[in-house]
Amino acid sequence: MRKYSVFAIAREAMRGHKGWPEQWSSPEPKKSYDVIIVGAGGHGLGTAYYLAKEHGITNVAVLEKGWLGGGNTGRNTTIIRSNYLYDESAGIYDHSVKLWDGLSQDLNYNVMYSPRGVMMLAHNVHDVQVFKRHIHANRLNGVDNEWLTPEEAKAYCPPLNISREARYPVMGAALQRRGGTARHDAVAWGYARAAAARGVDIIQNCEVTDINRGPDGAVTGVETTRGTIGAKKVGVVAAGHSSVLMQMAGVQVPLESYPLQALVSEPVKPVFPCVVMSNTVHAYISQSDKGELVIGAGTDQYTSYSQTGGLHIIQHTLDAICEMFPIFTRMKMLRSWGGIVDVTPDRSPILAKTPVSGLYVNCGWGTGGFKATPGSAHVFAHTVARDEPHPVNAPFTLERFRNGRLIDEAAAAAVAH
Amino acid sequence: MLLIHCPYCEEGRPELEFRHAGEAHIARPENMAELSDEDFERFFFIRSNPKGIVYERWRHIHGCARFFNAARDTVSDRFLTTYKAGEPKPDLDGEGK
Amino acid sequence: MADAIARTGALEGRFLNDEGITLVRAEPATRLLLRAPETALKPLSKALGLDLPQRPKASVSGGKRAALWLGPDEWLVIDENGGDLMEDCASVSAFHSAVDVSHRNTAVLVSGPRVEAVLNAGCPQDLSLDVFPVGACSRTVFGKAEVILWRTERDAFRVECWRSFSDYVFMLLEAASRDR
Amino acid sequence: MAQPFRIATAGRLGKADPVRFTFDGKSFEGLHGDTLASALLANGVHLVGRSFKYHRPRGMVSAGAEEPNALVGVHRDAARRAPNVRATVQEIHEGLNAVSQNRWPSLSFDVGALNDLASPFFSAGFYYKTFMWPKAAWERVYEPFIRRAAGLGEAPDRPDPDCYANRFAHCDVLVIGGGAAGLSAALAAANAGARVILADEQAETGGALRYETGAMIDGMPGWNWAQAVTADLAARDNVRLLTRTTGFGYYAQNMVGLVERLTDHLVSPATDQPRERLWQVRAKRVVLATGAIERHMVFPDNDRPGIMLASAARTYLNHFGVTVGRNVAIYTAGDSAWQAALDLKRSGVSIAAIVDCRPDPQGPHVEEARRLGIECLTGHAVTGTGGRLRVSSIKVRPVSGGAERTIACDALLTSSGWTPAVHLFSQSRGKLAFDAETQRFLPGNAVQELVSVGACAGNIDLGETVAEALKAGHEAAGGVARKLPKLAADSTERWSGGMLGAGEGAGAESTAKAFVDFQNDVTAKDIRQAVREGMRSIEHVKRFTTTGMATDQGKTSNMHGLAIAAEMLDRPIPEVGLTTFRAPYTPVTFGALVGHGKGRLFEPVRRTPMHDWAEAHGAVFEDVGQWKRAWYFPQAGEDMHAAVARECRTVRQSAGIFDATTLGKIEVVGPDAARFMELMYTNPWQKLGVGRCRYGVMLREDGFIYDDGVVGRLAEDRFHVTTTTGGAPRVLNHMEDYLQTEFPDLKVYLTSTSEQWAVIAVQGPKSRDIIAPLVEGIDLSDDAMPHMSVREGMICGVPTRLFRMSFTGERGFEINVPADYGRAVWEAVWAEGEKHGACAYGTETMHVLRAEKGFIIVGQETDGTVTPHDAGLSWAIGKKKTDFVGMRGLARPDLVAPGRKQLVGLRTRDPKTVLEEGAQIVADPDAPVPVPMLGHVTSSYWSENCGHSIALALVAGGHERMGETLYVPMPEGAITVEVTSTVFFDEKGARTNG
Repeated sequence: MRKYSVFAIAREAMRGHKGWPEQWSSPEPKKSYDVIIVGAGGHGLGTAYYLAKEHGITNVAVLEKGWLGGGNTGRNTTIIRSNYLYDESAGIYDHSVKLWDGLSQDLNYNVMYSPRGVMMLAHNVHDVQVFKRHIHANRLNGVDNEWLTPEEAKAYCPPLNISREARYPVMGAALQRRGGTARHDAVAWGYARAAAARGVDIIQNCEVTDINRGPDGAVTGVETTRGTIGAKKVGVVAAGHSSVLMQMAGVQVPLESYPLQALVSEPVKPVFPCVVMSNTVHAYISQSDKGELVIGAGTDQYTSYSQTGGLHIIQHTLDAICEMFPIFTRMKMLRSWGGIVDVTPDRSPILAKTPVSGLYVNCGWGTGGFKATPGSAHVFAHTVARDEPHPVNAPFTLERFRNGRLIDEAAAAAVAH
Repeated sequence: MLLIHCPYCEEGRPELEFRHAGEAHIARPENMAELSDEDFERFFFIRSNPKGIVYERWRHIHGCARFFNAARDTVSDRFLTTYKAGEPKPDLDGEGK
Repeated sequence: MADAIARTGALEGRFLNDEGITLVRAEPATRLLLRAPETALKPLSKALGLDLPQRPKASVSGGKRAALWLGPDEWLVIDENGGDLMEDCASVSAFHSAVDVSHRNTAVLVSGPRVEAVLNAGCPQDLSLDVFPVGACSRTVFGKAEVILWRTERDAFRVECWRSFSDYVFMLLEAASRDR
Repeated sequence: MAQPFRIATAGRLGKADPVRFTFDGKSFEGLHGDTLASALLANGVHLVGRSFKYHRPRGMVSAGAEEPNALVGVHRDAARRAPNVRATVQEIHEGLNAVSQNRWPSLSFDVGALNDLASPFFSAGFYYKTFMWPKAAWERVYEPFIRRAAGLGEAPDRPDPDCYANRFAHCDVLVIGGGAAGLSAALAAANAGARVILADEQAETGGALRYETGAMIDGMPGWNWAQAVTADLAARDNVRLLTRTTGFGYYAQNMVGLVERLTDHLVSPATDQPRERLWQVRAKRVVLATGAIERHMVFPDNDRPGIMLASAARTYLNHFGVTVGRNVAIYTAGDSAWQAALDLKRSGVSIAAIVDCRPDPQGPHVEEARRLGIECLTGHAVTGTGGRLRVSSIKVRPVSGGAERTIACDALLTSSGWTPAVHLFSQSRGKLAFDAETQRFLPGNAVQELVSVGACAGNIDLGETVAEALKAGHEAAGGVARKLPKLAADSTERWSGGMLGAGEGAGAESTAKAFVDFQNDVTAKDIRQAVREGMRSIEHVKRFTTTGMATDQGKTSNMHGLAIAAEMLDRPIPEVGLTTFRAPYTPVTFGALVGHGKGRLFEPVRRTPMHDWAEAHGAVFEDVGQWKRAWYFPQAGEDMHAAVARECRTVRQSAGIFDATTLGKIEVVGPDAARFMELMYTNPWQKLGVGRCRYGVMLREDGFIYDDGVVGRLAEDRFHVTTTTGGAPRVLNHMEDYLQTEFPDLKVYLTSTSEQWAVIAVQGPKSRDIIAPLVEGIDLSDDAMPHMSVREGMICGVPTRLFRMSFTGERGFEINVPADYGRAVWEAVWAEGEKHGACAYGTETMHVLRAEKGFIIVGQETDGTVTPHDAGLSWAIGKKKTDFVGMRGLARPDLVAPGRKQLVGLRTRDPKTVLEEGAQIVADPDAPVPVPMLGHVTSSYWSENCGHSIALALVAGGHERMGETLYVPMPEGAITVEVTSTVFFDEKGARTNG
């Protein structure tokens, strides 16, 4: 892998940038691999990278039915935070935030991790109680999260409307300063480049059509649109399509796939310094380095794989945005799009071994998967390599839906991911 | 915004009048008390989540307030049919897509 | 013992008259929310003096009393003369549910040539005469509130909503009226 | 001289109708009907903006919505500032104030242009490769710098005073586009009697007929025909004609979003007039007549001001009467651009040359050009341009190679052919099909009820277009029975030819800047570099280079980018893919999408009948769901703490009056009502006597507490159920769900009566004395009406459902009266209460008093993970019951496991210390991070009546920890607490009858 640096750019500038090598190659699939990862999103590519880097497993293929990073990785609003309530959640998301910090250097790819702070607004007494509960739990777990008065919130995010006349006046906010955003495409590309450099095959336009199992029931490989590929282990990291893939191996997962929409405004000069989330009016917003306001909308109410949603969902979100930031009604929506989010009953992910030997699953991130990318990939690689969960993902089992040991952030916090 | 044909109102109505109510044809077991943990998990948590035709429940909550069932293609979001609660699951093999 | 006190509904004194549209608060009325299976419709119709409609979106009215089809087993009965609807149904022994909702709802009378456009500012249904003829009624949404629309004349609708939503509904009607 | 480039003999604007406006502070004159672009061009102004990345000087490229360059800010006043407005779309009006963007200090001298010199460093995706060292510098130095450099216009800095409107509409036929095709389709549909809506984004319908001088329809020049048909359609009842209206989004089941711009072209719109109106149209059939978009040629330095699309120059000339230069050159690969030269020449503009890269173009337009003595350089290419803030010359050489020569000009019109506008078709999920011969993506199979006609369907013959559109409109209207209308239509113009990708001098070896995407400064070589770096999907190329991601969404550039990538990959275009088209077609204001949902109409504010009284008596309110509830009633000089302390004292000493109207109420009626209640609640109901009440607990099927409330039995077959304020709608939905789908045989009906009843709670030792004088027909004695009973009778002469119940632990009543009587009854009760020194109290005091008694609040003590056992409500579960919702869920392993968090009371060692709600509880305050947590404080108050602070908490294994000492760690140190019972006041519960 040719190292990226300002010097490399200078050198290339001299020859019209014609000497840059491929960031990742596009090889033909081999007969078989030690590990096949299904899904070339951030979590999948990251898993392959950490398998190679931390566990020395380089005979790995990442299979992608479309183009790498083209699923939720390339469709989300890139919010990063770890101020979750429960120890289990705080554990995995904070593991991730620690990896975000330094990921650019680790991958030699600028993923533009920007800890500009994530501020969650409290609009009523109940919100205040819930956020205080988070803040105290986070402090004792070593996760930064602090309480701001409305005036402090306004100072941190000047466009914020803290008028008492607002429909739901801002009563305060919880701020995680280490929270922020990153450049979603760069995360996929950076992992892809770094994984490929360590010998991982990234195979795009290769859809898995079946999961093969031997007489003992263990995984033996996959059928794909580009032929049969053998594998000792298969890790499914396919977000909204995970339940479809798991059913190929006869494993039922408690997942439902919903459309989630997002939109960006036309680019404007810097006006919005941080990330703001509001659960009561349900919306989240930040401004990209390019100048676009990046706004996350809610999910549609019905399950779907269509990657589109209703206009009324976007309208409802913009109602809320313009209520919190009345200066934005003259801004224009430039692009809107939809992703497919896989939601579990307790809104927490599943990163675990499955009843099928050699089959592992990483899914159920709902609307919150991007922030977890490095941490999820890191511990999932451990789970696949060692055939046992990393302590951080040990609680995120499939069994919890049987014994009732749920990790119900949604119920406990009523805070959107 | 979907246009949903309500089998009770006998006309297509805007999605804004409806509330989705999850997968259809998952009957609450008669013998709740004897249910095993596995059976309870299947009943309460496991959903088919198909990429293709899904049988789902809707409630015309801001209309006639009835719960009813629908068969919809989750790839195109096209409704194949809607039918009243309690009516048998229609056989739609080969349709949709 | 205190004397009986007057009824003071929501939207006291609210009124708007703009080109092609008029908004008036409806006079207080008695209302009955009737739930019943088909078997009880005959006696109930007899008791109420109205032939309870069984077609979707249908209503029947006689004098100051009307019954609106809300669902296959649900009707809103309105009596603008303050007749005792609960009392009328009390005599019916067949299984049904009659619940007094006289005060639950508030109504706004919306009329004028622009009535369809004004209501379509918040109601996503097709309100054209061929789809929503005079006499048609339906529970639906108006902006972020649930309402019941009842077309009483070509250019006149009665908009029923829950009491605490009436301020919002009236304000949205006003805003829509200004969109000429 | 005013408007030196206005040509007296050309155009359709009223020359006697001048309009003054300003651009960058300089005053100009234009004509009524001008766009900002045409008016500036009339004044010889081409330079209007700077590009995104290199800050290169830019002028208008187009005359429409596809404009990549000419973006300006329009400032109506300090609060009405719109960034990134297309000068080619914005109509001028007297006093219009426009400013250029993304330049400093000025448009003509922009320091940012230094980027252009450094451009070799700013190659595609360069930022992914650097700014990583030193690590901290990204956040502090690089990113802030990048952010300042990026962005275009300035966001508004104060609230927008304008209002916006929304309209739902239905029709038989929706036609998008008002050109020859759209008008024909609308006409045929209207004739067939259909309800028609026709939307066109321009101020006037006509589409390409604005400049297509060679068109004749129905014996009239195309434009005249368009105006005649438009007038005809406008006069019909079954047609709604919407101009300045863009169809921006195609959604499921033929719902199309339109935005109508109502006031941006007006001098001084009325203050209450909506600025824009969103139309959400549900159409039985949609006819797409969205036309085609001309592409520029890709060659070195093809971006100087004065270089624009040929069709744009024709529009400025033939419609606006403006010439874009005095000595104009043309560079084309297609036939239509030749017509621009002919039009200009005929208007007396000199044509420097027509350069056509095709070896031997044929046709009347070619002969005519030669006849007019225009130099026609066929088989030639433009390989460069000169000029700084305006093109001054072009370099031309034979395609076959040979000497380069320079030709002077002050404008260059380019055309590489036409891209059908298939955006909405693609949004409708229709599959696009690539036509290899003409190198175009055309509509393939539609999956919704729609049809594409005219140029957007690839049709380049006017006669055929009109015929096909008439047929489409006719059939869309279901007018098959009637006779298909016919119209004679023909045009002398040719729309054939064209090319995709880089032209001469911009090939693989070139290092020149040949722009593909003007606004984002993406060149042919950037796209090649992306492919070299392994970007094989067009989606990757697009994201890596940002081509097609500017505010114009690549309308003029996408096909070029795709072709260059395909060439590099040596694969056919369809295999490289076409980036999917997403809504919106052109940017849509947030305001239009918000519509009426601004300010007071953002969300309903629900108020009780007694709200105004509370307000008049100084209440401070809190939001509970959509409700405003009186929080506390401060008297002069009281803060919240003092007010609540007084209210708490008063209630227990004499009495308090509380507005409980917001509680949800459901009437459960029918012979099986009790059976149904048994299934819905954990409690037993069969044996509850008529006239008695019981506190009910409702679970979800998974065994966790869902809601609670007091239920009164009014008759054998009638229950009055109350729910939490927030829970009212979902509890009714939950009950209806089970009743309709799981227990349909039960003879029960449910009706919401939440708003039928105003509820006045009178609590305290004096409560009975207060209401007694007002009540009629109810014996209030303890024997006749014990605690937890309900009676129907009269109060103040109106009917009431009177509950004897208590959420405070005191003797108490809840008076339910029909809502319209609520205010009057409240005032009567208040008058009586004052005689006994009673007070009005709010939700905060209600919370304190119930906490003193250990009563839970669902949503505060419970959070969706708490069982009745956890909450100390095991007593509320009917022991003999064989089934109720949640029974099985409750038995799951983790829900019966030891160590669950259970509700307990907490006493602080220092009685004055009030714990913070949400604070965590630990056994060892000195444990290292992560500190093991046992639970958290759910409720905490100063209890005036107890004389010490009280708290409720969920603590692991709490029921076994009575008397234990635990700690609540706070940033400033741990607070020592003792685990106690949840009841802090009147353990015996004697006062309910006291």
